[in-house]
Amino acid sequence: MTQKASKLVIVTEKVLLKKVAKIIDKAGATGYTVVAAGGKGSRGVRSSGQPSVNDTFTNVKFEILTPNRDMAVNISDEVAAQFFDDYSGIAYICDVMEVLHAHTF
Amino acid sequence: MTQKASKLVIVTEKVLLKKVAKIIDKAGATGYTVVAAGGKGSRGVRSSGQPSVNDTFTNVKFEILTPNRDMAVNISDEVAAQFFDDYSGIAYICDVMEVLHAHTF
Amino acid sequence: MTQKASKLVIVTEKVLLKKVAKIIDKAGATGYTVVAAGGKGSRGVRSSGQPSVNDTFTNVKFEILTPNRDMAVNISDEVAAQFFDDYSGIAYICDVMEVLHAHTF
Amino acid sequence: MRRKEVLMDFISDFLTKFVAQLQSPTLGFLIGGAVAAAVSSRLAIPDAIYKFIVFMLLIKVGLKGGIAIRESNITEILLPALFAVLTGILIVFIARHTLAKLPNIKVVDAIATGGLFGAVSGSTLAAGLAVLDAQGMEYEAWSAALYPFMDIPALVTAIVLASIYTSKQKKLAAENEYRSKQEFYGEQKEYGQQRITASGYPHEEQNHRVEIWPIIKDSLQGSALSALLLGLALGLLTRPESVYESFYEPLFRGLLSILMIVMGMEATARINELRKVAQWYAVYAFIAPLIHGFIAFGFGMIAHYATGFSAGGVVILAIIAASSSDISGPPTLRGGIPSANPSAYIGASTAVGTPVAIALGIPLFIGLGQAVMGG
Amino acid sequence: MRRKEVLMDFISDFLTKFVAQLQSPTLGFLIGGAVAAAVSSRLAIPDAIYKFIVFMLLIKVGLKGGIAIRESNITEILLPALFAVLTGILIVFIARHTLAKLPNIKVVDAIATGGLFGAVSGSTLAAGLAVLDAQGMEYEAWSAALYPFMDIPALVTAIVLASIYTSKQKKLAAENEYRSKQEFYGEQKEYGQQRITASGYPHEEQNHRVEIWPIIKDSLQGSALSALLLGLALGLLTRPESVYESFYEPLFRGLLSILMIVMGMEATARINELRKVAQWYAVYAFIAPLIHGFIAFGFGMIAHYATGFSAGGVVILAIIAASSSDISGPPTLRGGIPSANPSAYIGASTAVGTPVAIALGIPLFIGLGQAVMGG
Amino acid sequence: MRRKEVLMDFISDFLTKFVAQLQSPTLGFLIGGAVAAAVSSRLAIPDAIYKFIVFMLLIKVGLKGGIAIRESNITEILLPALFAVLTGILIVFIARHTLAKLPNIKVVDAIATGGLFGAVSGSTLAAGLAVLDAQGMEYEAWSAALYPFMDIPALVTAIVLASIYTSKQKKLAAENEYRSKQEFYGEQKEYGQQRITASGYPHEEQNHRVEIWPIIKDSLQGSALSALLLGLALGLLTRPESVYESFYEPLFRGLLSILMIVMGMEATARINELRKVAQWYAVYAFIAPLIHGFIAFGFGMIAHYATGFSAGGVVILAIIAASSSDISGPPTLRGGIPSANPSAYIGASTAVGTPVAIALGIPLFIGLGQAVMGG
Ligand SMILES: Nc1ncnc2c1ncn2[C@@H]1O[C@H](COP(=O)(O)O)[C@@H](O)[C@H]1O
Ligand SMILES: Nc1ncnc2c1ncn2[C@@H]1O[C@H](COP(=O)(O)O)[C@@H](O)[C@H]1O
Ligand SMILES: Nc1ncnc2c1ncn2[C@@H]1O[C@H](COP(=O)(O)O)[C@@H](O)[C@H]1O
Ligand code: NA
Ligand code: NA
Ligand code: NA
Repeated sequence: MTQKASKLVIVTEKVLLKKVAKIIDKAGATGYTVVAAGGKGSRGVRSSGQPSVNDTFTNVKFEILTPNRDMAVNISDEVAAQFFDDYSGIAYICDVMEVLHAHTF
Repeated sequence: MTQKASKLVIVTEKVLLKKVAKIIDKAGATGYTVVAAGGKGSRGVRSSGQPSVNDTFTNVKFEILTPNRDMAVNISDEVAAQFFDDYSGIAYICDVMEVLHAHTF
Repeated sequence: MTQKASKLVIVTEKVLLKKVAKIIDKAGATGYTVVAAGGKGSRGVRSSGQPSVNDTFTNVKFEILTPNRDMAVNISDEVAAQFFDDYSGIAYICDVMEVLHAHTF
Repeated sequence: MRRKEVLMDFISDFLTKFVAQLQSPTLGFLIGGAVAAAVSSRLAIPDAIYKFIVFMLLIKVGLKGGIAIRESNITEILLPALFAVLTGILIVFIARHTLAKLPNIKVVDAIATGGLFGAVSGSTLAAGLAVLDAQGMEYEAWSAALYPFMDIPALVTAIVLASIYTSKQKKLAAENEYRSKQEFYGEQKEYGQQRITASGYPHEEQNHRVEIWPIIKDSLQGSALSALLLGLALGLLTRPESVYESFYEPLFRGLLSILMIVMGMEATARINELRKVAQWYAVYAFIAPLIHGFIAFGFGMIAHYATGFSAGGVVILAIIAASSSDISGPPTLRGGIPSANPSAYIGASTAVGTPVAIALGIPLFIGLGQAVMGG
Repeated sequence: MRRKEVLMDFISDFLTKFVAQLQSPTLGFLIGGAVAAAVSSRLAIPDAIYKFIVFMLLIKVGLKGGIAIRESNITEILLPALFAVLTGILIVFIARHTLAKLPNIKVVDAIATGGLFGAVSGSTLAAGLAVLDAQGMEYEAWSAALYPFMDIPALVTAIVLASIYTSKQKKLAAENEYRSKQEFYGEQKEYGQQRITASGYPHEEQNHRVEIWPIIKDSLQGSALSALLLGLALGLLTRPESVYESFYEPLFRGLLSILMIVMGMEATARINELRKVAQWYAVYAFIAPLIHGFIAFGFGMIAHYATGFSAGGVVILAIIAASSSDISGPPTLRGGIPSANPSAYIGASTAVGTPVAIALGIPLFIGLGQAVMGG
Repeated sequence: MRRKEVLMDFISDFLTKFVAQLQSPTLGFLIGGAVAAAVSSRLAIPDAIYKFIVFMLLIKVGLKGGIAIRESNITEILLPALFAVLTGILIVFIARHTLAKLPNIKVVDAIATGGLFGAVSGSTLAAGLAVLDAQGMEYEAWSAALYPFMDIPALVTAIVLASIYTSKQKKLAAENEYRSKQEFYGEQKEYGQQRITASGYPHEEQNHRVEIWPIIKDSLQGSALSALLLGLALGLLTRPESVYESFYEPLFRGLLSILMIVMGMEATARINELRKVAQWYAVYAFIAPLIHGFIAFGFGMIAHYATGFSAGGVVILAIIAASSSDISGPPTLRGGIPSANPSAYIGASTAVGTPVAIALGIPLFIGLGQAVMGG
């Protein structure tokens, strides 16, 4: 009833929200969760092309549960290849011990 | 001084915020953290009963550190039994290596 | 090309946002991600000194990927020593299996 | 002959009003918003602004009512209020016996939709009042206070009906399961397992009766109704005339025009949700507002002749009935009938019901009122 | 006889004003918000709107002051400003020597509370100015500029006092610990361990002096005071008359009425926090605004007779003193006196202090001013 | 002699206007915001309010234009619109051949900067219209509709130029890499590896042509242009006069004053980003708005003499050219020229370009227009 899974985390610029979501969908993941995030990384470039006054959250953080490591790596590679040359971003994998309840997984 | 723990993550609809919080409290967890989240899952039902223009975050994501796996599973089972028939949602467990600092844990 | 890492999570009051960020920078972390969060913990003190009507997210949650456990513990100790006497907060470490893509890590 | 003249007068009058209404800014802004969303414009009215506008409109409507009620004979409200209650309940039963019987329609979804269409939209009410004011058609100051008298009974009825239906179904299902366990084994099992993955284990049979008071409380506490009632109370108990005239009243029409843009955008955004459910929802959502309005109009006419309820008041009653709740209703139903699919009822209400009520309903009932009662 | 007449005049005048004030929309909206929150209404003014309203009110107050200061003799401000500073400091010392001595009251909490009550609420000030304007009571254009002269000294004094107290306590504790290490071993250890879990290890003894300039800077940079000062500067240095008269001035009273609803809701929401701390906070929060107002009123009277400070100006000084900071003060104190419990001081100020200042303080001091000085 | 008189008239006229403009509230609020941010004030206009103000200003400008266009001879727009298109394209080429040639400037960054300066700022346009109105200088109702005719061509040109440049570079790089593989081995490898860590593996050579229609669509769908176009359509097709006059028009100048504060704060906030890139961006951003304005002014003069384009219209054309996009342009460029550094172009535009356009450009071109054409 429960299931091992990988959790892929991708933090990147808000302008990429829809494009990353599309990649996740195409890779066959059953879903994803996304939150507004701020952050600081190597690029020192925080401009997302939006006025910044009062809008500190110019990043988004995706969390995608995938049934295996391979799907996570595929998504991550695709996102990185398409965007990480020009946009700031980071991607990493956590292990999820068990998916306890989900509508489809 | 540090301590092993389980981290239970529950993503579900915003309308359930208070009800899920109550279940967590009753289960004896020392606390929880909640963030506004958006997402896509199997249900394809995003209507949370709120006007959607400009409000992409109609989910909430709970993270609950529990001292052991059992408490996490209890909370998750209770939430799923009460709500996951009718509401969208997902629940999974991550291992936390160590709780470093907490007021009570 | 990928890399093991620790993920340090710190949840604390929003007023400390800049101060915690400074500590993270000084400790030599390559970056951090921060999201607005709400929560409940031992203190029962939710007043962050801001009007509360409609502002349920008075916490912030930092996630910091560090190349090793030591740096994470250093940051956590420093934050806890400076603030956790007077402010609510919690800090814990998760293992990240692999950092897949990052501009510098 | 007299009758024929009246009829022709009515038709010509009505058509004039109707065409004028189509050029009115209220409707124009609604369509503008719908078109903007349809061409994927990134035009956005921030959520905070949307909520604030709703608050401003409803507290203004409340203040006005409250101020005026001070001088009115409040007992006059009794009959119209009774009719509002009746209409609200009736609308749900109509949905239960028409929409729910159509093919591919889940009964709980139909009941919830009926509940939402019986409930009241503050925005539509505000739009109706603005048009009445613009046309100088008079109405009782307390007419806006009819809102809760239709809104709450409709939601309560829907939740109660759905609950009764669901428990019956569960009993039936329990018996059926016993009998048919063998037959559909393969398919059933898979489906069952998936549900178990999500919800853990089957519900224990909680044979709970529906409690009505919590539903009423929940409705009264909703943000839209709260704002209206707060305005009513402040208008009645304090002397807010100066701030009303210098602030709430002048901003009313402008804020309403912006709200219309938002509602147009919402309508387009929800069309997709509506497409995912049975086509009958679109048909129902198109026809129902007008039928509901006519029913209330009929009740209103009775009050008109019985107790002198004004023509404008009759129109308001009809508009309230034609409207379907867009702010407070949906979350109440999401909690009260959790098994109903929100895409069905919110889609039907927001994407079709509300635009129809505003674009067709308001001019229709105003034209009708003026032609019939010469308001 | 003359004296008796004056007294009777005063009392009758005062009672009239006071009762009228109770029916005023300002107070009505405050109570309305409090009641709405008390009955768990989901009525909500979005945070963005709340912040914007505060900005609009304070920049308006600033603009008005700035425009008028251009023509005033600015040296007149010296004495009232000095009295504002004195009042701000005095209020903190009063809390230190009354509230802090009461049972179950932590000294740092009491000092922080005194700081917040010495500091100034822009919303209360705006409400006071609105009532003065409505009653046609005249005041010096620069009176609103007294705000920072009371606000900053109060916060600085509180932080300095708390810091001195805390370092003394730490020294005492260090000595005591040495002496009593054996006695309370069991209980102490457990407590100690829990703290270590949270904070890692005991603070190194940082014997730092409190720096005052950062506190002043922090106050001046706060959003409320910034808006006021920006308005003052713009009013003084540019010619914003047209936009002031067409935009900021007409919206003032309406926006204030909405802010009152928010503050009423806040008050109810904070009552629970206040309940968790000692009862004495509620008592203090009820009495202190009036006492502080009377002190400032007294100082103001001196200026009235010495340099012709207007009756309206005296009332404003009293209202500023009676008010307790709700926007900028709390975060400054959270940073400056981190060991103080925010539930104590914010609860006391928002749940009781501000409603008392607005509902009782404003009419009281206006009535008093008119009765005593015939403003 | 006549010429000399005209020149002196011009200079004296111009200086008068210019000095008056420096005391105008529009500019004052801009500087006020910049100073507030510079002294680290925590003054904040919530994001929702900022977005709403932009919406209100642009829909108002659109409504006004739409209402007036109904009565105008729309063919008059042809020549000015053509000039707007030319100016937009020209500006990008100027950047390509001046800014891009300067030391330490990446070519794509320069092209993107040119695109942003060619594009149009709705806020600057609104500010310009407010000043023209205040001075009673008349202009064609459809002038604001010139916005997209300059905005879109500039963005399209920039994205196309950048794309052509990038593909050429890639080809060159491929050849170079082959030749110089040995020479820079050490340094190159390290750099290469780091990139691989981030982006996984080198792009496959996607030799795609730039598609222009998606860029145009993206611009038209942007929130600022959408609001303007929605307003135009509503003004043209419905009868929004009453709501325009009672709501949108009276709020215009006040909301603009708040927007100026925000833009001042933005400017200061972006200065730091600008510092990180080459100094030349600051120089360009200071000079370019005025040069672009003069170019458009020249074109406008041609239309003035050829088809009677009004003096006010010429000024608007110049202001549109002098402005640089602050809302819709940046995300379009972020998507269209992803390799360009946003800190360069947004910093240049927001921190220097926009303040220069508003503070110097608007009074300059109005003064010039009045002096030259006696508008
Ligand atoms: N070491 C890190 N830990 C957590 N988040 C990071 C880290 N490095 C980068 N990020 C996140 O990834 C985003 C992009 O990073 P970068 O591409 O390095 O600018 C940042 O804005 C952060 O939100
Ligand atoms: N594979 C997944 N990874 C991450 N989040 C998910 C996943 N599936 C579902 N979710 C989250 O859970 C919510 C409810 O899922 P569902 O019940 O399948 O509609 C979604 O809106 C997502 O936020
Ligand atoms: N057991 C827990 N699980 C998840 N988050 C927690 C837990 N305990 C505390 N927190 C978070 O840490 C914050 C501060 O906790 P405390 O200092 O105990 O008040 C809370 O507001 C929560 O956001
Ligand atoms: Na209805
Ligand atoms: Na005070
Ligand atoms: Na331009």
